[in-house]
This record gives sequence, structure tokens and C-alpha cells, in this order.
Amino acid sequence: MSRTRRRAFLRAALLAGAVVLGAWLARTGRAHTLFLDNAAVTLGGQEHPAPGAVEVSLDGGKPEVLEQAERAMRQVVGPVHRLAIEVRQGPGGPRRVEREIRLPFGWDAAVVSLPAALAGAPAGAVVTRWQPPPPEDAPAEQMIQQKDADVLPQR
Amino acid sequence: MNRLRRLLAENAVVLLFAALIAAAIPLSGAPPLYLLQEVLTRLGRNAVLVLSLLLPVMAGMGLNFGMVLGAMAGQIGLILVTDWAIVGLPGLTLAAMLATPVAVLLGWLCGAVLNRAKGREMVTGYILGFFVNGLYQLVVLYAMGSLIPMLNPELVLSRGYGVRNVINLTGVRQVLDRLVPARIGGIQLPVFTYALIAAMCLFVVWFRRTKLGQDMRAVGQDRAVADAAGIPVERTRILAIVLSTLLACYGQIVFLQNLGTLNTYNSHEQAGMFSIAALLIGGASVTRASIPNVLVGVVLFHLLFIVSPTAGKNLVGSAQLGEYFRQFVSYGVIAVALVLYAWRKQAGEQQARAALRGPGVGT
Amino acid sequence: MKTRLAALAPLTLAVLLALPGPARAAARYHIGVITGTVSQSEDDLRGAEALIAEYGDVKGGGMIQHLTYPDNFMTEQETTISQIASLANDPLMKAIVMNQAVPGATEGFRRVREARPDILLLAGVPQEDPLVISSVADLVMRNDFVSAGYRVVWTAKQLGARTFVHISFPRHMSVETLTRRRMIMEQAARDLGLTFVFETAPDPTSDVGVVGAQQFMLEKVPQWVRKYGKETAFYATNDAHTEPLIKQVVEHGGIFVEASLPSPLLGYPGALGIDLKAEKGNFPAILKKVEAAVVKKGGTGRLGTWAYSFGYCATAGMGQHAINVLDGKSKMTSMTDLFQAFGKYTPGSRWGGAWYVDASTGVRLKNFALLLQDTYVFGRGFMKSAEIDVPEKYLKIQSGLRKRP
Amino acid sequence: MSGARRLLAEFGLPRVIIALFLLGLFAAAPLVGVSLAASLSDTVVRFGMNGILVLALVPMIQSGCGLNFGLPLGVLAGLLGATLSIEIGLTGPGGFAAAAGISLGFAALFGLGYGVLLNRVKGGEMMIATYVGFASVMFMCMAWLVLPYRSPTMIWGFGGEGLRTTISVEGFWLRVLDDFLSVRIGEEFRFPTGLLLAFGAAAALVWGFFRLRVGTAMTAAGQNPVYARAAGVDVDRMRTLSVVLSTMLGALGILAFQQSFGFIQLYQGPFYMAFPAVAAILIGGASVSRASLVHVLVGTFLFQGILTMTPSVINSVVKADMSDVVRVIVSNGMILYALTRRPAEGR
Repeated sequence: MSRTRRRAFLRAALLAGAVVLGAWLARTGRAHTLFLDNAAVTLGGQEHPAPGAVEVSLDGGKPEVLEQAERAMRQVVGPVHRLAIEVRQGPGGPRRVEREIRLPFGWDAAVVSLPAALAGAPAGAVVTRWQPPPPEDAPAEQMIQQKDADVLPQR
Repeated sequence: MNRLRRLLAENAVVLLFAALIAAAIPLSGAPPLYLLQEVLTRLGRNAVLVLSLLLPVMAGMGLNFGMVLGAMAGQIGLILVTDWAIVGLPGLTLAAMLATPVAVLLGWLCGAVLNRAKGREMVTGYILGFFVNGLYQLVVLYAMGSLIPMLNPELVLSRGYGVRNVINLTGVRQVLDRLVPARIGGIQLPVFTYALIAAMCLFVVWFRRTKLGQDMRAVGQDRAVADAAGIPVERTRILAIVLSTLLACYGQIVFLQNLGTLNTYNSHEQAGMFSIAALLIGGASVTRASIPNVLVGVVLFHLLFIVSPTAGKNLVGSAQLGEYFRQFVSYGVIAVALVLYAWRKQAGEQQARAALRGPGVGT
Repeated sequence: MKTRLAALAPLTLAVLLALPGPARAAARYHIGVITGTVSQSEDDLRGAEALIAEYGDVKGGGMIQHLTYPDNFMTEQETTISQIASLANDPLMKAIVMNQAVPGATEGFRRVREARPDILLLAGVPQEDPLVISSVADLVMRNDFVSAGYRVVWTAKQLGARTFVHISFPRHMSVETLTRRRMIMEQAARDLGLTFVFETAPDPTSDVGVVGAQQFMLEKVPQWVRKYGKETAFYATNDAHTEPLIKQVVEHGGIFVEASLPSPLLGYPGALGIDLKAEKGNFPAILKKVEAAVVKKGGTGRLGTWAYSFGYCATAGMGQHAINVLDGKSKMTSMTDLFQAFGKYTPGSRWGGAWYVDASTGVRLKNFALLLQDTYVFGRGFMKSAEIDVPEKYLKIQSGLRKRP
Repeated sequence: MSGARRLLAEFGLPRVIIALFLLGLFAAAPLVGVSLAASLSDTVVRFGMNGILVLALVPMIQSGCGLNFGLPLGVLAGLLGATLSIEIGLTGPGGFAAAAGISLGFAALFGLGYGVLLNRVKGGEMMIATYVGFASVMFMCMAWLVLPYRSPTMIWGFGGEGLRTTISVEGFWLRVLDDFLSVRIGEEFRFPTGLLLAFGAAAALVWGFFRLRVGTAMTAAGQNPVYARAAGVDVDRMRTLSVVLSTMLGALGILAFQQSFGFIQLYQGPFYMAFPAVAAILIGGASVSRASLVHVLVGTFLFQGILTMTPSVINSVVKADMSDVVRVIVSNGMILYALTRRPAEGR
């Protein structure tokens, strides 16, 4: 191989390496917001009720207790996470479920349905993309007026 | 006696500053621990930016006011990773990687422009900063969100395009500084940032010994001689600016990760002015600058910045006067530093002339 | 010789600098107040002076520690941050009031929080994003820019306007609050039957400076009046643009409802050359004097403002509110308590307010207060614009007018 | 190189391009609803307002001191004169003359000190001038606050002490030059005869000065100091004189500017005063070491024309708030072009 060709090859390899490294960094550094949702879901016509008081932990972190219909918000970094759910009481009795959740790169925020996870539903049913509520539903500012009695008399 | 005088004369700027600060510290009433902490933080924050000025000085191109171009490149990288929500060390590394090609391109442009303006590089670089700032605004304020898709609605103005004026860098805030946590007696030390700065210093030291570094020095001493010796003068000058821009780009990333917020349209503007001031106060000149100049300069300049508002206030008794006083002092001392340098240079030339006993050499 | 001179200089300076020393304090607690300088925002600074007059300077054993942020606050963020953070060194410091909360305020507050979680943090007229600043401050306050989008246009219509000209520039349009107000104004103008026009003027912080920006306004306003007619209301987002705007509107016709940060001190004294020395500190008297000057120049019923300076009330009112909270008399996020503190500086005037809702996320920020006073039109009186009901649809406007360049 | 191309190079391609661009803007103005007469009038007024400030750069360039980035010093002298004249309470042309007289005194004093300083820092003038300018502006910021001015039209309305940021000259000497023999053509075109006469007079004086012995000596000192010294010219004295002249012209320039502008701008106002002037003279074709009256006239007209026309026309065309960004790019781009032309002189 001539020197120039070797150099060109080296440069191409370097560039490819940089691209791969960049992609890897982007994947591992991507932050997502997770909503851990302990609310009943209906999957394929079958209803999965929400268990009462579950202990949820992500990636072996500190567990958090969620009552029925409660929702917790967590910030996570990276695509793959371990979700551990421990049910204290409820329809299915005490049990512990661990499963892996994968987050697509493009999702800023995702809803993780705990009942679906407990029921062993497919990944697509457990982790869904979060959508912000439409603006029409957003609350608006409410005016408050100072009471005339509180107004000091003018000097 | 003579040697002492020479030593004094050579370090007049540094001594003047040190004296000024020594007088201002008790006046400001700032606790010493606080001062130490602030100086150590600011050293980590600013050293890389100031380091980026060394190579162009070596290549005889004066103080590189075009370094703001690098700062802008760094900011574009940070905007992108914040938009994609890449956080932590990966986010910061990616920001640097994304900014690298932009910085190289801008640096090459800057070098090419400065090659056409030999002898007035500083003023040209200064104006070039204004010009590229316009291009930067065009990209960030109009292209981002329309031509360049943006994912995070919190970054985009509610009109649908353009980046908001302040970006909160929560994702990458102080990730370098806190990577290796160290606390000594209530003082927080950004150990990893210091390591990074040390690495950059070593790079500069090593670079000076390479063939390219030697060429740069030769070009800086005399372009005609360098040209005669077969050194590609124009190319070497461009490379000096490209490297400087690249270092400034990384410097701005380090700077902003410590600050934690990015003023989208203004953070870069003063980067050049303040870095140059710091370098000059550290005893550097337009033709000679070293790593100790950088470190001493950052410490002195920022100490002055920390104590002068309150010192000014306590001295003249009014907050607004204090603020003007601080600005007066900081611009004034830069002027003094430049003047002292020029005096020394003239004195040196006169001595040389006297030694030669020849006819006057035109400057 | 030169060397000796160089050595002498620091000595002289040292002697000069070493004269007075800081005095020790005697108050129970201290309040840090940070405002702009007199050249940047006079009203804010006067509010701080009012606090010092009442509660004393820390240096003299009082309660108020007053600092200013740099005039070039957009570029010297580092200074702003360390100014804020330096207040946390004072062990007696219990609250920090910053008006205006220019960029850097959030990070400065964050540093204070890390060092001293007990210090109350209050921010007035934030220039950073509402979601950002409200995540660290205990209380954020500014004039109601949301409903103002409707109220100002409504008032302009009451004054007979047919066209509404909104004057701004890119840097300001990159601020969420200002852009949203503009969007609301555009929609309100359309609904109320006014033509909305957006005009660009040079940014006073750009290379042309304040001079160039003001010169542009002086030249362009008469042309605009000619182009759009005398029934045109002008609204500028920048204070530097306001002074020449007022001057030209008085002279050439047109309508000026109020400034972005309304105050009888903003623009009028300079534009009309009014001497207010005798009225120092007395806003009703200042208003009367400005009114006489406006009417004399033929501006009856065309120009307006708020009766009390907003910037002045913002600094003084928030300082007072912080003191009330520290004394246990007030709750930090109670609107009525906030009115009480502000009302102390505006006798005879009624305040209105709302908690801000972020348009793009739908989050209500219960520590972000929007306050407003009634608009006073010279030669005509109060417009009662603070009491009209703003249709909810305007308050929900966000990117409904989304446009691509 | 062919003759035509060389001619073009002499006059300068950038000026041709800029002139064409400006012409295009003027041509486009009526099409997008911008009044041509008013725009022309604004351009002419601005030309007169800024002319003397640009002219102030010539002496220092000619004497080899480079571009006077220290122009704010002259401006500050002008501000001192203006405020003192108002403080005394003089109005009309008399007030303006008094302002000019006082300013010139201060300017001579400032210029002398500044010139002596610059003589000791040969080679680094431009950078040092920039910082000396900045520092003096900040120093005067403090001075405006504490100087014992008493005139109620100038001090802060509320605080009762210290000068305001902007002071209206209405009722004192607003447009004393502009309105002298001024001609109105149609509704919107106003020809500020007096202002242009004043500019013309100043230009003629400078022109005359450089025809004098001392003027040619100054040019010689700038072109070749070694040769000049050999010919018996006191180079340092020439340089000092040029700085004094430049500072005095700067003071007069700001007064001419203010009487038309209507306001005196204190505090940070003079901070960036030097840049538009420098930009104008460079666009006019001057270099760091050579400037003529033609450069001043052409440059001021082109630069101010662009400044007036870009925002209004581009804004009407693009229909977005983009025009200010475009203006920044265009005007700085042109300065850059001027700076990077390969000069004939030097290496």
C-alpha cells in the first residue's frame, strides 16, 4: 500500500471510529423521564387491576412505595434499565417481579405500566411513549384582585 | 541592583496587580476561605480558554481575538446535546466531539482571513468575532427548529423556531468538576478539571517541540526568514489559529459546564476580552506568552474581579459607583499592562540600538 | 526611572484604597438586594434606596446589603453569579432580593442554595425562562405580561387606535415571555379589529449601541406615523427604545399605552425634559407633573403609564415581603400578603395578580406571581383596564401563531 | 493585469459592491413601501451627523498612529462641553458655541496626555487606545454621578443628583446646525444645510491643514519616520499634534451629532463610539496607514446609508425580525473585507 493510500485509509478508520464512539456516547448518555404508573390498564380486552402498595426500584436503587393509582417520576440515563416490583398486597398476593425495560432513543419520556409489567405483558404494552396533554386542556392564569379594604389611602 | 531592577521591570504588570489586589482584599471584607474557593473554581473554569491564546502568540499573530469563534462552536455542541438530552460525561464528550468539526472549520476560516490581514491580526480578529456572531445568530435563532430539527420544546421559543436565550445546562452541569470529588477543609476542588488543564498544558509544551511547533516559532520570529527556510508560512499560521480555536472551543465547554447556564446569544462575547485581559495581567505580552503567565493571570485577574465590586462599594460608599469602579479598574489595568509592556519594549530596543552603536533600526 | 514609577503606583493606590474599613453590623438579620445601576434601570435602584432609607445599610448597622449587577449583564454573567453568591458569606443573611433577575440569577441562586439552604430567594422580572428560575427561587415576580397582551391592545382600542405596532428585535424575541406577549397581542389585535404590525429596531446591546438604536427610533417613528396613520398605538419591548418613542409620539401623533415595565419615570422625564427634583419620592406628585407636561405638548388622551413605577415597587415591595415573611407575618406564596407588601409603596392604588402557567408544558407555577396595576392615561385618567375580564383563550395562546421563516 | 481591472482595484471592488448594494436598497425601497424621500433624507442627515467623527480619524492615521480606537476620549470631552454649557444655561447658537469652546479646551488637554502616552507605546497604539477609551468611559461614568451638576434638566428626576443617562438638548441647541438654512423639499425630504456646511468646513480645515508645512511633515512622519527624522521633523511632536487634533475633532463631532440627535448620551453611550467611525472610514477605502478626505466622504455615506436602509428594507422583504442580524453580518462583513484587502504598502 502506498503512503497516501495508507493515510487515507487511516483517516477513514479514524472518522468511522469517531462516529461509532459518538453514537455510543449518545446512546449511553441519553436521559429519559420515566413515569412509573400504578394504574389499571386494559390489554387485549383483559383488564389488569392495579395492585395496592407496591415497592418499585430502578436499577437496584432505593425502592419507592406506590399506592394504587399513584404515579412516580424518575430521571434515568441510558437505554436499558432493570425494573423491580415488589407487591406487598393485592389480588395476586405478595410476589416480586423483575424485568428489563428498553427505551428507544427518540423517546423523551415514557410511561411504565406496573400492572402490565406484573402481568408479564409484552414490552410494547409495558413501556409506552408519553404524550403531553393538548394545550386546550392546559390551565390558564386566574386573576386575583387586591381587596379595596387593603388599599392604603393616598397620601 | 541592576538585576533587581530588571526583574522588577519585567514583572511590573504582575507586581502592580498583586499590590492592587493586596490592597483591595481587606477592603472588600471577603472571608479568605471564600476567596480561596472562588479563585480555585475560576482557575478550573477559565484556564483552558486562556491557554488557547498561547499558540497564535507563538506564531507571531498576536492575541487571538478570533477565539470567540471557538467558543461559539463549543456552544453549538452544548445546545445540541442538551436538545437531545444526552447528559453526564457522555453528553459533555459528545458536545466536544460535535463541536470539533465546527471549530476546525471556523478556525480555518479565521486563519485564512488573518493571513490576508498581516500586521493587524488583532483588530481583524476582533471584527471577525462580530461578523461570525451574526452568522451564529442566523443559525441558532432562525435555522434551529426550522432547518435543524429540535427535539426539546423547552429549548425552542414558543413561536416554533429559534433557541431560547438562556439554556439551563442541568444535564452536564459541573460533571467534570465533580467527577473526582475532593474536599479539603471545606474547599471543593475540581480535581478532574485540573487534570484536564494539566494535560492541555503538557500538550502545549509537547507541541512546541514538534516540527510544527518549531516552524510556528520560526514564523513568529521572522516570516521572511521562515519562508526562505522553506517553511510554509501561510499554512503554519492557519494551523496555529485552528489549534487555538479548537482549544477555545473545549475551553468554552469547560467554562460553561462549571457555570451551569448558557446565555445562548451572549456567553461567547466576552470570552475573548476576558481571556486576553487575564493573559496580559499574567505578565504575557503580544509577542511572548507562557503557561505560567496563563495560570498567574487567571488567578490575579479573577481575584480582582471577585474583590473589586465590594471593595469599590466600601471605598466609595455606593453600590452603583462600585460597579463602575470595578469596570474602570479592569479596563484601566489592561491598558496599563499594555502600556508597561510597550515601554519595556522600547527601552529594550534603545538598549539594543545603543549596544549596536549603529544607525537607528526602523521598527 | 520608569521602574521606580511603576513601583510607586501600587503604593499610592494601596494608601488610597486602605482608608475606610467595613463596619460591623448590629441588625438581627440582613437582606441582600441586587439591582441594576442607575444608568441601566433607575427605578429598580431607587427601590433599593427606599429600603435602605427605611431599614438602614448593613455598613451602618442596618439590614440592607445593596449590590448591583454589571451594566453588560448579558456578557458578564460570571460577575452576576459571584455577586449573588458572595451574599451567602454573611452569616446574618436571611433573604436575597434580585430585581431584575438577569441571566445568571438561576445559577447564582443555585450556589446560594447549596451553601446556605436557609436563605430566602426572591427574583423580580426574570429574564431567564420561567420554568428555570422558578425551580430555584422561593418567589418569582414580574408584571403581568400574559394578560397585558390583551389589556394593552384593549386600552389602545379604547384610545381610538386602528393599528398596533409592536417594536422589538431578535434578542428580545428569543425571550419566552416577550414572544408570548407578542403572540397574544397579535391575536387580540386581530380580534378587536386592529391591524397588527411588527417592526424591528436595532438591538441597543449590539454594535450600534443605545445611541444607534435610539437614533433609529427618532427617525422611524414619524415615518411610521405617516405610514400607518395617527390612530396607531406603539409598543416597544425595550426601555432604551421607549424614550425616543415617547418623544416622537408626543410630537408627531400616535398612541402610547404603556411601556414594557411601566413607570412615570421611564422615558417621560428625559423625553420631555421634566424636572422632578421637588417631587422626589412622591409618585402622585410626579404623575401630576408629568401629566401637565404631556398635556401641554398636546398629548392629551394619547399617552399612558402606571401611576406608580413598577421597577421601584418591585424592589421595595419584594424587600418588604421578604421582611414580612422572615418576621412570620406573611406567607411567601400568598398573593394577598404580596399585595400587602407592595401596597405599602402604592397608597391609593389597587393591585391585581395571578400565578403564572407555563404555556408549553401546562404547569402552573405557584411561586411565580404576575402583578399588575391600572393604566393611567394622561389627560384622561385611569382606564380600568386592570378590571376587565380577559377571555381565557388569550391566556392559552402559545404557538398557535407558529410561523416558519 | 489589464488596465480596467487595475482601475477597479484602485477604486476598490468592495466599494463598488457596497455602492451597488446600497443602490439596490434604494431602488427596492418604494417597492416594499418604504418612503424613498424619507430614507434619502435620513441618510443625508446621518452623513452630516457622523461625518466629523469619521473625519477625526484622519490625522492619527496620517501620522502613523493607526485607527483611533481611543475616540471615546474626544467624545467625553464633547460631553463635558455640552453638559457644562447646559449647566450654565446658555441656549441657542451661543450655547452651542460655548459647548464647542469648552469641549475644545478639554479635548486639547485630554489629547495632549493621550498623545504623550501613545508616543511611548509605538506599535501597540490601536489595542492600547481601545482600552484607554474603555477605561476613560468607565471613569467618566463615576464622574457623571458625583460631579456637582445642578441644572434640573440634566440630573436624575427622582434621586435629585447625578446626571441622567440621556439628556434632551431641546430648548438649548436642538438642531442649531441642522436648521440653519435648511431646505425642505416636499413632505419628507429635509436638507440639513447648516450641518453639511459645518461638516464641509471641518473637512476643508483638515484638507487645508495637510497642505500646510506642518501637515506635510505629519504625513511624512507617518509614512516613513526614519526618513522624516533625518529631514528634521520631530516625529513625536507630530504624533502628539495629530492625537490632539483627532481628539478635538472627535469632541466637535459628537456635538454636531448631538444637536441633530436631540439627546446627550452619557454613561456607556460613548463606549462603542469608535467602531462605527472606524468601520465607515475603512469602508471608504482607507487603510490603517493612509486616509484621505475622499475615504471619509465615501465611507460615511456608504456606511450610514447601509445602516439606514438595511433594517427598513430587509425587514419589509423578509417579513421576519431577521433584518438586524442581516445588518450585523453585512456591516461587519464589509469592515472585514476592508481590513483583509492586501494593501499595496508595507510587506
